[in-house]
Amino acid sequence: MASTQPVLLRPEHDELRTSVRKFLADTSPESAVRAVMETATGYDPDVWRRACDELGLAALIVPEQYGGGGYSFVEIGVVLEESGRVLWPSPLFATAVLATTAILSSQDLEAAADYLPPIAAGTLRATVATSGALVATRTNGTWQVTGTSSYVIDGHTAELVLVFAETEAGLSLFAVNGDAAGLTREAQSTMDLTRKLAAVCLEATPARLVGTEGAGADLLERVLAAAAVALAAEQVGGAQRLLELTVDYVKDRKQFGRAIGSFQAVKHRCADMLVDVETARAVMVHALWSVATDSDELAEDAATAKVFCSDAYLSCAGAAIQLHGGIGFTWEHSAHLFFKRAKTSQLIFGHPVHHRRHLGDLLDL
Amino acid sequence: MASTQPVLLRPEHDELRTSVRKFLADTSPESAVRAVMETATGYDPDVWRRACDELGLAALIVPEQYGGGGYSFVEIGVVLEESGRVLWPSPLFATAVLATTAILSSQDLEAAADYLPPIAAGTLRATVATSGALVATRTNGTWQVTGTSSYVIDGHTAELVLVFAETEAGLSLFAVNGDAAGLTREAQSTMDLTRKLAAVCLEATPARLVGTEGAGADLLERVLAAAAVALAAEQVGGAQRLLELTVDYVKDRKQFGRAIGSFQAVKHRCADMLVDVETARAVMVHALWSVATDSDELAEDAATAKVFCSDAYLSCAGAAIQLHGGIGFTWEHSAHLFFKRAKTSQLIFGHPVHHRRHLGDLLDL
Amino acid sequence: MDDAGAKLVDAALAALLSSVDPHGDPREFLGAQFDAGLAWVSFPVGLGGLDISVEWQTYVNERISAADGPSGFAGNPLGYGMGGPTVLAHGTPQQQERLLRPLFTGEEIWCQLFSEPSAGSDLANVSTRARQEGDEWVIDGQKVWTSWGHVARWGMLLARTDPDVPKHRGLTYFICDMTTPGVEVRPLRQMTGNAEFNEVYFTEARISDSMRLDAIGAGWAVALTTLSNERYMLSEGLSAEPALATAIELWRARADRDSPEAIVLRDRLVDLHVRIRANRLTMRRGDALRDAGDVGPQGSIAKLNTVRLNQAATELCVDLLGEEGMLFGSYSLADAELNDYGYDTPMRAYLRARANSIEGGTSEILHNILGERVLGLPAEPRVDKDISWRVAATH
Amino acid sequence: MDDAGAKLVDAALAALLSSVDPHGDPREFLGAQFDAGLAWVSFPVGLGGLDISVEWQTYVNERISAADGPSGFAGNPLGYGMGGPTVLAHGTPQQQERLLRPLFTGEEIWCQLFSEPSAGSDLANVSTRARQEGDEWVIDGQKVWTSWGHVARWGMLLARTDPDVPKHRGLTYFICDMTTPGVEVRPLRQMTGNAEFNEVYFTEARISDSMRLDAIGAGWAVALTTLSNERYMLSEGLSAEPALATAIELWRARADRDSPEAIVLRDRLVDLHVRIRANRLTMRRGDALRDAGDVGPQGSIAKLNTVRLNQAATELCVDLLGEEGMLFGSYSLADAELNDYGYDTPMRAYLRARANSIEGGTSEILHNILGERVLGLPAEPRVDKDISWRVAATH
Repeated sequence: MASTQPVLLRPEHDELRTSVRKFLADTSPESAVRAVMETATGYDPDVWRRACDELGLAALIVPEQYGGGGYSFVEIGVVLEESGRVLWPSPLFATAVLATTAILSSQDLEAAADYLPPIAAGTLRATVATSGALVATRTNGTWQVTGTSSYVIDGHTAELVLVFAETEAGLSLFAVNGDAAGLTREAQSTMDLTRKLAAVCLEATPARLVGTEGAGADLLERVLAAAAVALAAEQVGGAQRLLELTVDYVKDRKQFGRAIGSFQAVKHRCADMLVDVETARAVMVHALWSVATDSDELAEDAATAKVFCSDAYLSCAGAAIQLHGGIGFTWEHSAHLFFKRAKTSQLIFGHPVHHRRHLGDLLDL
Repeated sequence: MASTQPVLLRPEHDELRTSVRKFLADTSPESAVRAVMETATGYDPDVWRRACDELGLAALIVPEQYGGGGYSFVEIGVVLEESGRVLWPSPLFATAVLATTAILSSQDLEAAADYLPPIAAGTLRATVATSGALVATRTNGTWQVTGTSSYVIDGHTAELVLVFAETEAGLSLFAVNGDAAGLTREAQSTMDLTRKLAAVCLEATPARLVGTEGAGADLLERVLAAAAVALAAEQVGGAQRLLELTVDYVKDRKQFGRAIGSFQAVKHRCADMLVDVETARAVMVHALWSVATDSDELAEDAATAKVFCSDAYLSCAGAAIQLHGGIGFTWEHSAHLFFKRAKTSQLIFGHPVHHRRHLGDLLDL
Repeated sequence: MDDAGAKLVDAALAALLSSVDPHGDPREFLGAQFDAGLAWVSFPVGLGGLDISVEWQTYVNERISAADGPSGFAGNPLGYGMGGPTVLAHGTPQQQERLLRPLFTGEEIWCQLFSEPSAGSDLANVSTRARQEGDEWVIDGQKVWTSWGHVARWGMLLARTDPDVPKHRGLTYFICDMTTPGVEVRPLRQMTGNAEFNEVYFTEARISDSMRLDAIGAGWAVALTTLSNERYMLSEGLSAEPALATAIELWRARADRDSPEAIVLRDRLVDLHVRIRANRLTMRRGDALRDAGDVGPQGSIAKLNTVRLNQAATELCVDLLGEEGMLFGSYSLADAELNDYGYDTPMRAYLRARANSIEGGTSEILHNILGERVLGLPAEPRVDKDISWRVAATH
Repeated sequence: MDDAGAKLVDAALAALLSSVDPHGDPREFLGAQFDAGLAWVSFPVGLGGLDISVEWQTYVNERISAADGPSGFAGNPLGYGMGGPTVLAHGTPQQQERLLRPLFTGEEIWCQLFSEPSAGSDLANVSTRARQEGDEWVIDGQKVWTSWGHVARWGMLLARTDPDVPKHRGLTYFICDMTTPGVEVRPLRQMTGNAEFNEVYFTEARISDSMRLDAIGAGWAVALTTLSNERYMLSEGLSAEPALATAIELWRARADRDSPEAIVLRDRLVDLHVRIRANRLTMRRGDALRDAGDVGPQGSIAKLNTVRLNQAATELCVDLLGEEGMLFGSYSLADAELNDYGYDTPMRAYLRARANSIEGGTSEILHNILGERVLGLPAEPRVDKDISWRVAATH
């Protein structure tokens, strides 16, 4: 129970945070986010290119021998917190977290050598399809995958789609090129416009086995754990931003001749937001270290982060709308953008009810 | 869904309420309740006698041909609300609700003729054991019951104990005299000192079959439904009292130069108590009519009342302690007496979790 | 409800239904219903009523809808529910004569012009100015959250006529012609993508003094008449029942009903069923008490309950959908494409429900009302009491 | 934590453990520990410290408890945690000389005399009077919620010396000899049946002016020193972990773990596990930040979290017991019969937890602190500011 993982970031992380925050302030103000979220692709290629060239964000956790930054999951956590803070619509999550983690964890050196350098260079956008029931068969040496996977982040734009499919040896990871035969992708219309999802349909689509055949189950669990912790970082960033927006508003907004923040009904709800944010931050930072060090408790920490940070973000988003009053319900105000991200990031990769069940199993309850 | 049961009491019920409230104010002030709750028997024979002689409380729902008042369950609901309001420790619930309902519902005319007149006269205190696994066997014409039932209200003092036991024909109701051979009763030490519970142990104890052999399952469901609704009436009475105590206190109590009831944190919690009380009252009154008219929706109404009124009472009791501050946590203050009744009446006859499961089945979910 | 009333109502209904075809032109029917005194039965004869107990209205409405007749409420809810009673209570005979009939027939739709950017919970803080020029008033300012504003002919306008007295005393109430030059209505888009509400801008818009309701400076009292009818209307309009019904369908549609996840969600579903049933009974109790002439706190209580329950029930629907709950129809959907409840998917209902705890009195304000007006708890210290509005607004 | 400190501490520890037997008379050992400067390492040399960073104290305590040595905290928590630091910050050399050593050895137990019936959340409202007579002070009044009062030799007393100035300014802080005539301690029974706390009555009790801490009228500042140490102590002392462990045992002990009821309770149990784990990490984060010299809001946050979690966890234990949860050991139980956590059954722990949201700052006050001191939200309008206490108290 008494884990020894750190619960603080290091001073050097502040510098990383500062440069990312400045970059996003310059390149992705809310006006830009709103413009990009109305596009079909859902990201700004120029901003993504600059993010890769100037900050090396796509390369962050790619090992140096593949042209990456060789940083740990803690560093990408800092970046995700900042990206969640402004709801940055970009290939970061799918490419630099999901796909990169899947390839690294597969321990397939050839695949790593082929895919990680272009990912690090920002010339290959990739994603991972984690849901759906797909089947892979081998006919004279080449694999073909058939089946559909929905709710795939950036699934309609990714140039490389990693999918999990069943073979005779069990669940296995496969790489599918964006232009592969029999691959069709359909964008799904999402509640959260700042994060695009797609249904990916494969019909006897040629695919490349990544890692050991049959090793997919453990690999999937590892990818989902990393995904949950990465989401937690985004969630804390968003919740922190909502707290700041709300506190500023209730200090400024006057009713009955007083700043509404002086009323206990408002003040105490802000205090509860603070409690949620600070507690979620402790959970999130600890879970980042847990991924970075591949802790024995990673599964528990990831489930804990998914449950706690999802709920904390959503209640902060609900409080933010309520405390802003009518204005917080309008399209023009940013509160709803965070609310929609909060709700959908609670639902993706398994609802808290599912993760509580899973955690109960892990705890042998 | 759109039940047509009434949701209001009738004017004549106010008169009944007034006389009962006055009687209890005279005979069972808090000092008396505290004295009685420290006794082993847990009730005051003189007060009970007067309640039977002067108000005919034991006779209320006993039909007139058995010397009763011939009133409906709605009237006893009014009495229970008042008794719950002052936590009146008395045989009322076990004798006039549980046992009387069981005997009436059994449609056993002989048993009714034998037991109801003394019950109505206040000369027979009875109860019903609803839990435990008991077995009944017939040897040359006479029944014998063996087994243990715990958490029996007034089980250690009742002169007649009705028990449910399995026969070859199924669950059946039996009457056991308090002095029957092989019957041992042990008082259990309860969190709520104003309601005594006992474990009732039968060893080949002679018993009388009440009603049809094998008809016990339906009978038990009927008794439990009536018990849940009767509890709801007590719960609303107690919650209403807590609301009044708390509102009076926060109007009077000053901190920071203001009545604490002027602070929103306090005021809004009082408002939530009001919401709980008024909503619980609507559920309770409706359920009383449902029992009185033997509605098709009785099972649903009883489960709804048990879930809603139990939770409402308990949250009112928690709020009352919190809003009274330290004083509300002391033995001298009455808040804890209500809190203990609230928690135990949530647990008895099935926790809300159980009733939600049952209601889900009734709703075909 | 006495026999005299019964005779009157039945006679009037019989005459109405025999003289006008309920399936015909709704305005013609509603006009006849008004003339028959069956529009607001408690109103005086000649003003759409029969001067009898309001309880009869329910009976009248049931009879007419049983005959497939039109509803005077549906097409003009703010007019029927709030405008009519306000004009009756505070209007001159001429105003009542001019306004009530076309209001009821739906020829003239009404909207409410109370809320402003800086007058939300603190409604008496309105800053929209009305300056008198001869027998006209010149209006400048902005209103917001105006539903029906884009189709309304008349607006119930609360404006400040005297900034130099405490805020409640400097207000006057007007019936504003929305077609007057200087009145501009702009739709206000919500987080659902829809635009139920509008902003209304006034630039030197002119209102004849003959459209002033009650005395100059008496606006707050008139507004309270309107608001008391609003809260009642809302608790009628807002409901968690559709979301509960949807949740039950969605739960039944799940294939994994025996899984631990589903069993946990089922417990949430049944708990909601219990609380929504409890709230339904509370509303019935409130109606029954009102019919018995005793207005209890059930109205505000039901609003608070309904808000919480609808937000919880719509959320449960989304949770029951799981990952599918991440999808959303379209944010640029015409209202026409929406169903009876105004929703195409549970997700839209979920987003829409976020406003429930704000519209028609925030839950915070409702808690104050219950605490102060019902429980008699002392008010907060008021820093803006007895100061002139101009001073308070600028401090 | 530098090497110099390491050398000092290790040398002192070595000397201490070699010269005194940790298993011997605890007072003798603690006296030696004080003299070795290992009582409060951050205190000056000669007053129980080595004048080094407080971070070393944890290390010292670990070393000594590893050697089975006694704890200066356990037998006198209020003295060690609050009294010592307060005397150091505000006491005269004579007072420090007289009080600190016997405090640490446990020869003289301390209690806190702040709260009064009319000074709860509004602590500065104390009405217990201290009147000066020559070089003595005469105390009249009543204190409440005094734990350790029945065994204490010294009490940290906050009394009103000037009723005619605003309430925060008329207070003076005394170290009161609890054995003085005129000081009466009465146990206060709680809803659990136990009596952790006491009421303390003062009738013309006399305190020498030499036992006044800091200046006349400076009592509030001194009290804040005491309170800042109290909040920290509480967040350490109060914990939801024991209740969670009990709940896990009780769930595992259920025979019906596959029943829908049990599955629903399991979801509640795991959710609690998540939130208690999250709170544990928040406390660790607070400690780590404090060690890094940055005091965050984690202390108050942890108190709020812990209160909610302990109340929820103890309730889950009772719910897991079902009908058995209606039983209770005995309401007249000697504290001796209680287990390490002070409970014999989950039911007693459940009842005891009701006080968590009141003791050591109500949850309402903690919300104010987070909102105002951490988030910088404006305070409530204060009606009692700048008025003399006498006037404010009687209005």
